[in-house]
Amino acid sequence: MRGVTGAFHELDTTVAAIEDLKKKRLGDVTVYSPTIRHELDHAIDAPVSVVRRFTLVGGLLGVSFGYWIAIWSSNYWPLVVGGKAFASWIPYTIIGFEVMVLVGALSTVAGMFINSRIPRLTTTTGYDARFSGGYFGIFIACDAAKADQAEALLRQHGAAEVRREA
Amino acid sequence: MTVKKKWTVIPGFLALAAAATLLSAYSGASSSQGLRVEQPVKFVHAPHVQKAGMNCLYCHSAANKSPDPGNASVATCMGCHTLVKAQSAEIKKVAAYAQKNQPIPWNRVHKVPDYVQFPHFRHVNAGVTCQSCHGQIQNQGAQGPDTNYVPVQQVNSLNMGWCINCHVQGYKPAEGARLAGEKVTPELEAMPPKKARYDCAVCHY
Amino acid sequence: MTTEAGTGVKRREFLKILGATGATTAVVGCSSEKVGKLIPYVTSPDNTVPGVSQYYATSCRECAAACGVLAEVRDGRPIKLEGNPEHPLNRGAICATGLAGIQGLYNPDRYRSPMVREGNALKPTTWDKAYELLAQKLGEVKSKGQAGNVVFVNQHETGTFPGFLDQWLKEQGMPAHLSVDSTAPIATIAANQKAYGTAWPALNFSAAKLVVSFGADFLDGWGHSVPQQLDWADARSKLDVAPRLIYIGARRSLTGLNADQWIAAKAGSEMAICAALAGTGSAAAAAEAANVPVATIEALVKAVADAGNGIMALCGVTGNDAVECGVMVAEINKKGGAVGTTINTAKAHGSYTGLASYADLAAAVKNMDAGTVPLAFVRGANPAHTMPKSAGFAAAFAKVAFKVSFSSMPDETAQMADLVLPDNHWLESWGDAVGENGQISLQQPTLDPVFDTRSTSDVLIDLAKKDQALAAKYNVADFRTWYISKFPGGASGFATALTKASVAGAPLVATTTRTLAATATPVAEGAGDFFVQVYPSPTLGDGAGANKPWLQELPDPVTKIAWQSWIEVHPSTAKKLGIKEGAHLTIETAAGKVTAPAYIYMGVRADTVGIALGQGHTAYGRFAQNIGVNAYDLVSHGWDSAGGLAIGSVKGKVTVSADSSPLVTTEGSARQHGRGIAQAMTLAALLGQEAEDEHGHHNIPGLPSQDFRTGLKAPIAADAQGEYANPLAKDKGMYDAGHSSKMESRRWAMTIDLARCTGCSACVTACYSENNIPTVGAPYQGRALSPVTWDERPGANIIKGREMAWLRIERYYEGNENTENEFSPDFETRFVAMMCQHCGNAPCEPVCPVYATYHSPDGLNVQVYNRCVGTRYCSNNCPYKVRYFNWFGYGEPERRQYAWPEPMHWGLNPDVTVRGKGVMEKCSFCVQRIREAEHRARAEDRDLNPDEFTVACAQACASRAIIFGDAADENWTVSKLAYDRRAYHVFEELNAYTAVVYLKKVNYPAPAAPATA
Amino acid sequence: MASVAHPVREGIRGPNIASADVQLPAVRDYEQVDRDIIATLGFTKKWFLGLSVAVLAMLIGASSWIYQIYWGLGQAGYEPPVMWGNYIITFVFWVGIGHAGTLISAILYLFRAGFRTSIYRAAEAMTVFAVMTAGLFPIIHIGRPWKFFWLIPYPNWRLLWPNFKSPLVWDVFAISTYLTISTTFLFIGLIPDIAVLRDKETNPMRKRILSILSLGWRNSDREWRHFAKAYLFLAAFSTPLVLSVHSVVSFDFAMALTPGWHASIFPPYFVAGAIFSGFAMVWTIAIPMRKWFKLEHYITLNHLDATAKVVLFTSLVVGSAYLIEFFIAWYSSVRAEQEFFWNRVFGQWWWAAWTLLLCNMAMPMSLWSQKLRRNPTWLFILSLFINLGMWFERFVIVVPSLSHEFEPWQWGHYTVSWVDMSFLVGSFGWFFMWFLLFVKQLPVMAIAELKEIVAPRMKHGHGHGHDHHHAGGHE
Repeated sequence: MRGVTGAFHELDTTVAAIEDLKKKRLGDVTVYSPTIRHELDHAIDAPVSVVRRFTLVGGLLGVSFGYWIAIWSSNYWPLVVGGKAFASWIPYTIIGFEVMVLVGALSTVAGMFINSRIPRLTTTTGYDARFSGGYFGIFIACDAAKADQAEALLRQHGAAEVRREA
Repeated sequence: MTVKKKWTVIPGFLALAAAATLLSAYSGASSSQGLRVEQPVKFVHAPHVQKAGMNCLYCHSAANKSPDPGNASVATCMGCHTLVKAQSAEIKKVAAYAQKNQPIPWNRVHKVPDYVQFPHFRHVNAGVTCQSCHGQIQNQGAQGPDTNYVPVQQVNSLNMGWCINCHVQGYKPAEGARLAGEKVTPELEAMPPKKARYDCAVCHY
Repeated sequence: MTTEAGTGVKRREFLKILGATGATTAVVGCSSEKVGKLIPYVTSPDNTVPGVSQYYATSCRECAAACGVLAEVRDGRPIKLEGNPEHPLNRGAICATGLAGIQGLYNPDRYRSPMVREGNALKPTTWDKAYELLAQKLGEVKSKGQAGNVVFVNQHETGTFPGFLDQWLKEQGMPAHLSVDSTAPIATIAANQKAYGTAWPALNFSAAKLVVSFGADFLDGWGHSVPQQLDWADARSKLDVAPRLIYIGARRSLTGLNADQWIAAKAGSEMAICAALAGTGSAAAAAEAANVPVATIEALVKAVADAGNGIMALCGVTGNDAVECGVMVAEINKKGGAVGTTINTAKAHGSYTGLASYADLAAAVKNMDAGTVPLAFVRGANPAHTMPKSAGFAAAFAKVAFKVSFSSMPDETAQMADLVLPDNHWLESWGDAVGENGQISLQQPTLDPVFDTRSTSDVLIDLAKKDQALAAKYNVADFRTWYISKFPGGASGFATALTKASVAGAPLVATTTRTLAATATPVAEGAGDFFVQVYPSPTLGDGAGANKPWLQELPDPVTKIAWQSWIEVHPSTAKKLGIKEGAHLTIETAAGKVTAPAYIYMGVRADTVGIALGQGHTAYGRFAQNIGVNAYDLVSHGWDSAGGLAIGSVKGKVTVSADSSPLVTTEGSARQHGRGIAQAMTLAALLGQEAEDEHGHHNIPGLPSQDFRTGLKAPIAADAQGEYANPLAKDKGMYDAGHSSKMESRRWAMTIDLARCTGCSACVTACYSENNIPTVGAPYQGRALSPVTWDERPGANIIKGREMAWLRIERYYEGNENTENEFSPDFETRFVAMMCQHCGNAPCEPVCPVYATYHSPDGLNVQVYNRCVGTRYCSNNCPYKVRYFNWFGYGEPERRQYAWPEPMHWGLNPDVTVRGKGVMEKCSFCVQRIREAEHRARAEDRDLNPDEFTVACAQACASRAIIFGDAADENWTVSKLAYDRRAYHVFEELNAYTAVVYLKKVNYPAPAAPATA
Repeated sequence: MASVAHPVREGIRGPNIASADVQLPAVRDYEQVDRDIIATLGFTKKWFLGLSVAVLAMLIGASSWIYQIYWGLGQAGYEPPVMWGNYIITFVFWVGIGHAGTLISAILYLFRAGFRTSIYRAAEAMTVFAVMTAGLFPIIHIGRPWKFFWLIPYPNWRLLWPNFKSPLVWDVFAISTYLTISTTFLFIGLIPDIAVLRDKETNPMRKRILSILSLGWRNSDREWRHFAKAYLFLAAFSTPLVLSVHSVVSFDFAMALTPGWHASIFPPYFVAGAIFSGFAMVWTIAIPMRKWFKLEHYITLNHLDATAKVVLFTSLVVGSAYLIEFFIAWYSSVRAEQEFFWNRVFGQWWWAAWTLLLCNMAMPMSLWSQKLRRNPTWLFILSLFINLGMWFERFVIVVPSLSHEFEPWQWGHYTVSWVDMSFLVGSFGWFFMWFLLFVKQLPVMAIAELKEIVAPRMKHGHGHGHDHHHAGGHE
């Protein structure tokens, strides 16, 4: 994928650049940052993550499986213990709860992986090792034509370095 | 695209694992099913049952009155075999034991663990045919002791699920008769399956 | 070891234990990980079916009483002894000693062949060589004309053999044998002969209003404990007209603990009390002598007078004047006119005919010491252990030129012998025994000899055959053929007699009778400020039982101590001398001294210390050797006018040592802390004359709606399902009343009558025998104290509380809280048998993660060993603490803790799984017997008959305190008893709906004294 | 600003900063964070020494396990009726310790407690390893460990399933869930940090491994967006999980009718105790770490002060629970209960009971003084005492209750054996082995999250403006 990468050393300049780029509509913008900064989130203002749906579905599946396995297995071979009902739902709530947490949490993670496309072991264009350290990065996916424009814009916003990705 | 393919492997693998578990769980795979042990004397059931037409109880005399089916004493063997086939190599072995006044150290094939109480007579008296558990025992060794001899073999898993299955679903007389090679009468077909207790303390104490 | 072909399928050989199976096939659990052998008969014995028990009627020879027993034989091996219900003497009951006969038979330390002395060691030899040697010695003795000086000491027994033996000896020109029994109450026998003209009149408790026992432990060892216990319990169960029991003595024995009143009379003061009762002496004098309040004696005198011909006075005193005392006690009965009512002289017992006294034995020892004895035989008896050191037996015996022992165990005496001709165990030999006069019961072998042993009667015949002079007379194959030839009715008569428990008749050769009389050689009372009470152990007797782990492991019914010797001191004495429990005390008497840990017991006088016989063996096998001390060392060599050893009147010094050792006891707290485990009520309360007492109904306040109804909730579904079960559950499986298995229609339950229970503990041993319970106290069974050292103290595991007894007898005291400050005899003892209560709402069940324990439809709390993973949560949650865990591989032959060293494992019950290490076990209500009965009924195509069978403990119980059955069927006895006026459940406030119902003990306070229930 | 170039010397009597507000004044910029944290990863002699000691201890435990399986549980000190002993005590002890981590990373995260940022990674790792340790003990404890899998529901030819009514099965579910979730939580948090290591790594082999572990993390806005959401929901799940796990463990006791166990107060009481002991263990680990790894200006006295407040609070909760137990026993007028509790403090077990009261109730009261709250040495010493006290708390719950139950005839004693002790030693060895391996392979502090509270470079505008309302927040 071709495009332009810009490395910034300051947060505020990065933010400015992002906002400007979004106005210009030069292409899809990917922002790299060593950590989460709300300033960046505001600038990008992306839709709310869909991970929460995974969580909900996982949780519901978990709790119903938890109850089901407990109730089904105790009716499958009915053995009386302590004069209690074969399937006594009160204690089974614990099973339900634990399985809910287990499946819910794991599906949350799965949701995160799927949505943020990890694990990904192939190299990505536009990424630079500094972006996990002290630098912020902006990658604009665009063709050669728009590339000059993008490069100029990044430099104007004071990018420490600008690189063409071919 | 290739990446996508890669990840589709994972659910596939999981499915495979699950299948394997279930298979090992419900097949007799984990039991001593198919166990086959060489015996000190190459005994053959077929001639005794089919040619001589002997009843199982002739040798396993306690099967219908004791938890322990019992096994023919050497004297019982020699009862006939002093005359019958006295010259055969295998019979000579038996005779030798009789001479030394020693029992024949048969190797045990069908064995439930010691914590399982299996009263043979309850089953025999309920009409369960020997073949229902021991397979086509009456044909064992039909080929004779010399050429491609097949010793007695455990055909069923004899594991707990296998026992319980019959206790819960019930023993089907017609099925048993069919296995025993007896003729299946309509009455038998009509008979309801004989269910049995499946309380743990019926077999485990 | 002889692996004799023909004894049939060796079920034992391939009954591998759970643990091993579990271990080797971790995942599979069911597989032939090791191909077992399938050993058929060589020739099938007729009338036996492999895997089905046969019962042979024979006679128990563990003591002189000779009860009738049935030996359960499976595949050619006796696996359990049971009382013979048809035998007039024991009527189906049996004692712990009798039950342990099996372990005598299969004892791993038995001589496995004849032994001959080479240097200082006994070496195995063959029977032919042994015969040759003995025949030659006999020849020498006779040729030298010394036959008259030969001594033959035999364990006292009745029947034909003693006469047969004397006849044989006579033919050899030898004097009649000495029939010795160191635990026989010789003085009492002599006194009985003097007073009633018979050795042992029947004691008719049901006719008694008052029983006064002068140290006679008639429930445990004195006379014939089993029949006496049967009659006593029956008498007591007639609650309102039951006899009161007053026990007089310096120490409360088991009988003493069962007494309603204990008069703690000083040792040797019995005569004075008798005098007061006979009117020849004053109450004051008696009180003075006995060191008890005058009022007590006066009350006693009055009570005896009131009892009239309902009086039964018994004397078990031993001491210099024991015989005279016995006679005076008999006078009390005569005075009351009780002879013929409570003392039944018409129905006398012949078990003491021909008994030789201690004095007779002493005389023989004297001759040995003089060196005039060329040849001595010892059979059964073990004088080297059961005679006081001061008798000098060992030294004297050593001087005998040639010593022959017939002992089958390497006991102290046999170890000194030059030739050992091991006798068969009584379960391996033919014979007979005298019961009540005019009755004999036959004794037959139940298996081929386990080892290369021969019964002495056969040996005598063989020897005679080697002698030309006699060969003609003994022209028979063996004793059996000889016996049959002489038996009235010959072979056929014999055959019919064999099937009967007991037949009219007499020994085929009359027993030489002896009169028990000797010139008394009084024992000097000796210095010291303590009376020393030496008494035969209820479990080990004089030590004969010490080689049987069941008896070693069985806690002494009084002190609850096992695998150990102990010295009893009163709490007040202990406080005075600063004795802590377990501190080592040394008793020193004129005769000698012993050291043992202290047991603080409020059942001895403050001026008395008690110690039991039985331990202190220097030989006699792995289970007996080097355990405890031999209390005979305290006893002086002297006898009363009947020639009985004067054990009673010894005084001694007691010194406390700094070091101590823990008591091997199963006792936690001997007090109930108001928890209503063993409940009691006074007779008055029972008759409604006074209000219900302490544990009336709520010992813990609760809602009336939560109260537990008496008896059992029936039908069983109500229990199994509990209150809170979901009635809408679709499939209730076998818990459904309509289910085809019909299990749900039964409710197995048990009642235990505390008014009958005497605490004798026979049920405990019966349980060990029936359920393959491992003994854990043997010195080799301990745990590792460090990577290299092991705990080899006897009973090490029991000190750790790891005994495995599924059924235990708890002994709780009531009253007498302040006894460490001042002596007081007024305390009550309650015995309660505690085993799994098979709760309907069992606390142990829901906590098990794998359903290894659950409630079966027929009302059992089932423990599935092979499902158990050993979390032990069930035990934590069991209020009754009746679950036991296999801490070691007691059932695994390859572990050092193995409980059944070859061939002891032959005695295991093949119907019960041998538990491996790491699993929980507990009382199963003998589920194997329930199933067997169901199988039988099914095979005969019928339903179970009421009281058709019972569990092992109930079967053995000589006081018939335990009743088992189906509470859902009103035709079973148990279902009636469960609703008895006295019924209660232990910890009923815990709402467990137990299936075991206890019936309150009934107390009979002295008419004057206030109720002490 | 130059003054903060080197670690600040904070006065013993520092300002009493609110826990939510704890900041890192001494940390200048992102590069410094990377430098300081990565600096902790170098191997040292001391570390190798510590590791070998831990491994040795672990081997002692392992060998005694083999020994015990061969002979049977009799080699342990069990003394019926005390059927549970050292193993269950140690199990509960480690599970308790395993609570601080997730509490800090999840609950404090939801509460936006600023001081969590620099300690939560270490605490989480500690949690995972503590639960790994705890999880072994139920297996060690049972009579037939090779049958342990029967507690897990799986289809089998026996057609048998575990008994879901049994608290022990609840345990299996609770503990395994907790282990899984806290491991996941730890790993998710680690992903961006591993990415940092990856990008700084020069050795190609290690770089390869790290890039696999980092799952190709790129710090892109999309990744961060989903990461933040996932992290939030994991925290939301872990919060009730933390509370449930020790409640379930407490059910092992509370569900039984044994006097001294059968109490409805157990769940909250156990959870408080767990947090209490967890924080103590955090001190035991963090205080030396802070010194050896020169992290004083990441784990500041303010941080310790804040944790000390938590410890003080939980100590009060636990203390009142003890007292309430006695009150209820008296109030119930159930004789068995009353006698048991009397026996606990004045009977045969007085020494154990008083040890725990001293360590868990009395000594933490010292934390009322800010002077001591800000004294690392004292906190370290105190943490050791609290660990001891909490072990004895479990001892007092398990042993005296069982030894003094309903049935007086079966009252007994208990003494541990050398086998028990070697398992205790082994458990510490096992725990520290893992922890030591961890601290040298992976960052002991959350680099990415530290960067959140460190001021980013700005071209214009305020230099070190920390936006407090967002401290530690991901949105």
